[in-house]
Amino acid sequence: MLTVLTVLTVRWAFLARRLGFYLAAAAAAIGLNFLLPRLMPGDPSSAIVEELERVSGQQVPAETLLSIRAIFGNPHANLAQQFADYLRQLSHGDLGVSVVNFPVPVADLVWQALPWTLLLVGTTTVTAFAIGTLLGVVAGWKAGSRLDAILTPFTTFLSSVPYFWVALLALWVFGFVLGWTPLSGGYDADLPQGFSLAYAGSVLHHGVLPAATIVFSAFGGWLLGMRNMTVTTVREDYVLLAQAKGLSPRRVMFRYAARNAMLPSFTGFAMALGGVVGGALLTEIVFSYPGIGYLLYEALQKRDYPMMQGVFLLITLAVLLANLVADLAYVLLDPRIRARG
Amino acid sequence: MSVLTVEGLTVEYVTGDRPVRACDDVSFELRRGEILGVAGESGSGKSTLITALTRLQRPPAVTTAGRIEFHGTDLVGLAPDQLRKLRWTSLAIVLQSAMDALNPVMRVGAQFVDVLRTHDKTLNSKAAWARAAELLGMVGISADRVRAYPHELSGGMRQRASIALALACGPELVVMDEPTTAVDVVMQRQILAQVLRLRKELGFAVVFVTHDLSLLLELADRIAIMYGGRIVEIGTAESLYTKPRHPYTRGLRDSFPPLRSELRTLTGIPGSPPDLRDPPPGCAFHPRCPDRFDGCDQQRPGLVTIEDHAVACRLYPSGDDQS
Amino acid sequence: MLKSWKVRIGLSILTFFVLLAVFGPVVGGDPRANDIQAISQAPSFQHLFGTTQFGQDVLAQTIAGARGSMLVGILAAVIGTLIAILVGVPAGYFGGAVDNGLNFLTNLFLVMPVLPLILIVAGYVQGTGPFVIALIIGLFGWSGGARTLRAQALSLSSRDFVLAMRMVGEPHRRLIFCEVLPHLTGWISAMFLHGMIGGVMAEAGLAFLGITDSGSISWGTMIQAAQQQSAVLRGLWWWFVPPGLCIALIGTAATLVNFGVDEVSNPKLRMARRSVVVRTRKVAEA
Amino acid sequence: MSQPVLEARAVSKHFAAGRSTVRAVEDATLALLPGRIVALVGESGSGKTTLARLLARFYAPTSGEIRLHGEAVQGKPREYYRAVQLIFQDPFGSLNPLHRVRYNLERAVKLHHAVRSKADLDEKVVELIERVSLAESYLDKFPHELSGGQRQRVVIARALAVEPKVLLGDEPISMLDVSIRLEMLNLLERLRAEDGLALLYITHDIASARYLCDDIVVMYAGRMVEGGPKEDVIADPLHPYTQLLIDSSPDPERGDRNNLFDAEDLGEPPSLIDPPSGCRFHPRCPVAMDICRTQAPPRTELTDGRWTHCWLQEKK
Repeated sequence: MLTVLTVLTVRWAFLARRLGFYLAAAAAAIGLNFLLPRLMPGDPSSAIVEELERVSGQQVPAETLLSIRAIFGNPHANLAQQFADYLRQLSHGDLGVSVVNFPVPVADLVWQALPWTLLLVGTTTVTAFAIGTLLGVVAGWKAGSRLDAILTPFTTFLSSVPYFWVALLALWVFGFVLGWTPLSGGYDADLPQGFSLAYAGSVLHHGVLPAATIVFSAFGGWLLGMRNMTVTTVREDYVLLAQAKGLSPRRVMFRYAARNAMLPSFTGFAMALGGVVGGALLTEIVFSYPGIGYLLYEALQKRDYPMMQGVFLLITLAVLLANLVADLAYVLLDPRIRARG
Repeated sequence: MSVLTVEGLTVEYVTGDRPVRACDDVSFELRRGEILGVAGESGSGKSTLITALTRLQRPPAVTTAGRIEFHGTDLVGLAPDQLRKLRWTSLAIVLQSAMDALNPVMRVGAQFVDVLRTHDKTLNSKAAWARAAELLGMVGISADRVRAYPHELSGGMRQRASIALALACGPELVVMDEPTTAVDVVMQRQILAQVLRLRKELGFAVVFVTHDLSLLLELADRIAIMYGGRIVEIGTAESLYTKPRHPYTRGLRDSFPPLRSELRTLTGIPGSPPDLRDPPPGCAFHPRCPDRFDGCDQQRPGLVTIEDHAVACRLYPSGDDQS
Repeated sequence: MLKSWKVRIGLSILTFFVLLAVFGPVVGGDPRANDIQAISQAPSFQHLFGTTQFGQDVLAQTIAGARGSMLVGILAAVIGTLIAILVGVPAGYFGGAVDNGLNFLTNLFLVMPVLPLILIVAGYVQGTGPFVIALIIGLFGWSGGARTLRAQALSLSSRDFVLAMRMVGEPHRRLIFCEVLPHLTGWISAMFLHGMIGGVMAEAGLAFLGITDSGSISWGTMIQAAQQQSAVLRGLWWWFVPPGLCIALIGTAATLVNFGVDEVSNPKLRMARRSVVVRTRKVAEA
Repeated sequence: MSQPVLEARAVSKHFAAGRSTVRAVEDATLALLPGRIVALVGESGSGKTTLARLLARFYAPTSGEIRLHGEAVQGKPREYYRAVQLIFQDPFGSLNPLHRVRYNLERAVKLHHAVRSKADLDEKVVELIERVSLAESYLDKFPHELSGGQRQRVVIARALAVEPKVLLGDEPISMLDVSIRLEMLNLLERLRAEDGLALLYITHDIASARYLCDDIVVMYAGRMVEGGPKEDVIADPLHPYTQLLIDSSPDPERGDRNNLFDAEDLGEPPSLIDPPSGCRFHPRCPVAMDICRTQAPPRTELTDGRWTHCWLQEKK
């Protein structure tokens, strides 16, 4: 831990610059979120209020009205005043009220959906990266071999398949034809939610197909990138020297070739991790999986603007946070970053 | 006694429509503790020779003929496992740029430790790190730099570190590929002084490959001159300098302006080095040769030993001309 | 470049689909014609790819969908590539304050989650025909390309030949267009292909989400219609398999072309080709 | 003695590297005269390339001034490049691989001469290529069809199209094959004689400097340490660094092979971020005195146009 700390302090200049960027990006995201409804023709906040009143059949409370105005625009205040209101609203974690699920606050719905997405997309992203990278190293190391000659074109095809379509196919084959997996949802609705074995089992049962399709359609991209980087790295002098040293092929492959070839891939991985939250939007929709993606889909279908805005803001901030964490990790992985930074 | 005997070594690149022969029928012998200089320009085949000698070549390079006999074992046909045992304990290499030759994400010491422990299973980690520091000390790098990353060392230090690395397992033969091209003359002299001192202490032989003949004339015991993939002349440094027989050797020697003796206009060797993809027929040097005569563009001369050195030129005829 | 089988296959597939998009509707029949005699039928001689729940011919729809999807893909790629060039090249070439501004913009778009962003914007913009969809996809999909071009232009602009031509007196305009840009054509074409697959996929995704105008026919709207009508749960696989396969084919083709281009520009990759490896082994064993 | 065409007066260049400063060139003064060749000799990191690039106006000096025809230069470098041209080290990098030889020469001619017709342009281009001893047939070749030496000739021809007064050669032969280097130096020598060019020859190889130049200037760690007529400097170096440089250079004539390589370990050249106080050579200097550690030695002018920055000479 101590070495980690010293490394980080030494390289603080690089990180400080990145942190500055992410703060600016976060500000931009919030600004965008603020501006979008205000740039649109008409008056979204009035429309939302009307919609709310229509759905609930009662007058919208004054408090809710203020909150909606703060988020979606107040025709009676100037832009600066609106922005101040908007920020105050956000700082309380208030993302507005869902139109469809009135009067449940958007934030609550988001918090409910988040764990599902994190579980599904988080694990699959890591798995796909691990499988793809490992196979990519092997294919690149044995470039031109039969394994490489088969694996590489095949994954080229895989990585070009739209993943929601793979999801549809999988659902049809495994859910419909074979009947091995449930057709929708993230858990068995008949079971009580909680930490019971049966419940966990149902979560697993519902999750396995979406997870498999995500891994299946995502690992090819990692494989291809890693293969080409490995082929390039294998021809570096330090790999040649490692072979000249008589080290075992395994050691040369992993500690010398793969370790360096991974660095660019890792940046991509960071981005993918950031994308986890917004992640496999379409896959979630195909499987009606109760995650963030599905939430956004429902919001879009029903033009639930508060929900759309809230989910989008959350996704953006998550991406930024993940990128920042990735930068931190990168500093540890590549000792040269200090020299460059 | 000879450490290394190379006989008829031929290396081809099998890209394109026809193979490109980068090393053609190369033969030489290296004695214990000797420094053999190999001098050549671009396209001479000297880099190909290095990877072939050390069995580090990759597709599309292939050794198509010849033997590399190292203590009675032919390296060309050796199984990978057998070869791996010989590596570094008997045969080590120093590459041109230490910046590229050291793994950028591993500490310098760790790159010593892994090779030390691979070849000596009894060595524990602590002892290996201590030995790494000791080896660095041998080339004048302080022990605390053992935990540095390559980019944290200066160019000169990195180059010394890779020389120390080459000596880690006490090899009998070190192949050096332009080990001082990346450093300046002052540093070059200091590094070479160290190499000579260490050779005296440890007794390893060196194949020193470079384009800088003037340096070899001072450093090497014997020198092989390569041109167009073949050795055109080989002999002691002294005799090559005072009595170069091959017109190319003479031209190359006279391509280095003198530092002290009186200046006169020198011309180097007009023309360009041969393109190995499309080599000239006969003697590869004939298009640039000031002394060429009838038949040089058809017959390729073989090496002929005259007094103290061997030369491949039709000015020095022998019976075994190849056409 | 055409020596590489990857490039050849990739280009053939792409050409096929472009031709299909241009001439398809002439030969493919009416995709909207309802054959009430044949509803939800599996592939047969009459309907090679089967029919939809509305009795529409899937083959005719797939062919018509090529136009819809390719149009959006190509249009989005043109817009995205243009923006990438306009942002990336000046940033890399001029450096300094120009770079600081443009690079910040690029990084911003790079970390923004593109698909959700497109969804939100498309959600606000009502009535989204193919042009609007292509515009939105292009507007949000240029940042990766711009980053690559910036890095390339940066390294090119400090290359000796650019400096040398500057010393000879070439104005910036010519330096950019005659010295720097020609070296980027490989990157730009790769980027364009990449943008095209991205566009086709994004369109499919958006259509699937019901964002695009469902009146227009594309592979995305086909899959969406199939999903809407629960084609999966009813086993009508012929409805959603062909459009997805087409998208996958185009994606594969573009990746193959890029792979081949990579091999041409990176000799290390070329050395790793199977033909080289096999030939080397044969010579070594001989 | 004629007036210098190009001068650097007390020029310094500092680069920002993160939060630290790299002092690449410090207080360099240099004058180039028509028809004379000055060699700037130093190791990598000595600042010789930075100085060349300052003279080529790739960046502005941190302090000091560059004077062309006796006037301090300012503003856009466009006019300046009519008088000063640079030959790059790497002939593979300084020609755009996508353009034929002809394109390079034609552009240079068009930018600097009023070309009346295609025939006129062709004539000028042929004249240029012949001046660097290449046949007219080379005009329609691409750079990759040429050898290193041929490329460097094209680069020189392109620079000559401008009809410059000064040619700066940044290690113009170091990337060429040994056997063709001398031809290139002979070409530069011929151009000096024919056109009365002022030539700055930058090199790390003191022997090639001696072959080509009239005067030698030696740089170390960003500072000039010694200068003067070449034979004087090489036969009798005044600065201990010059001495070391000459002793370290390969010289087969020396003959005494046994003692050649008992060179003392003098450690590394200094960092330019935090250079040594006083004389920058003092940590490696065998004869360093107390004053060398604290004060930078001033320029000591000696007879016959020789000068040095060394306290040993200043004290005399």
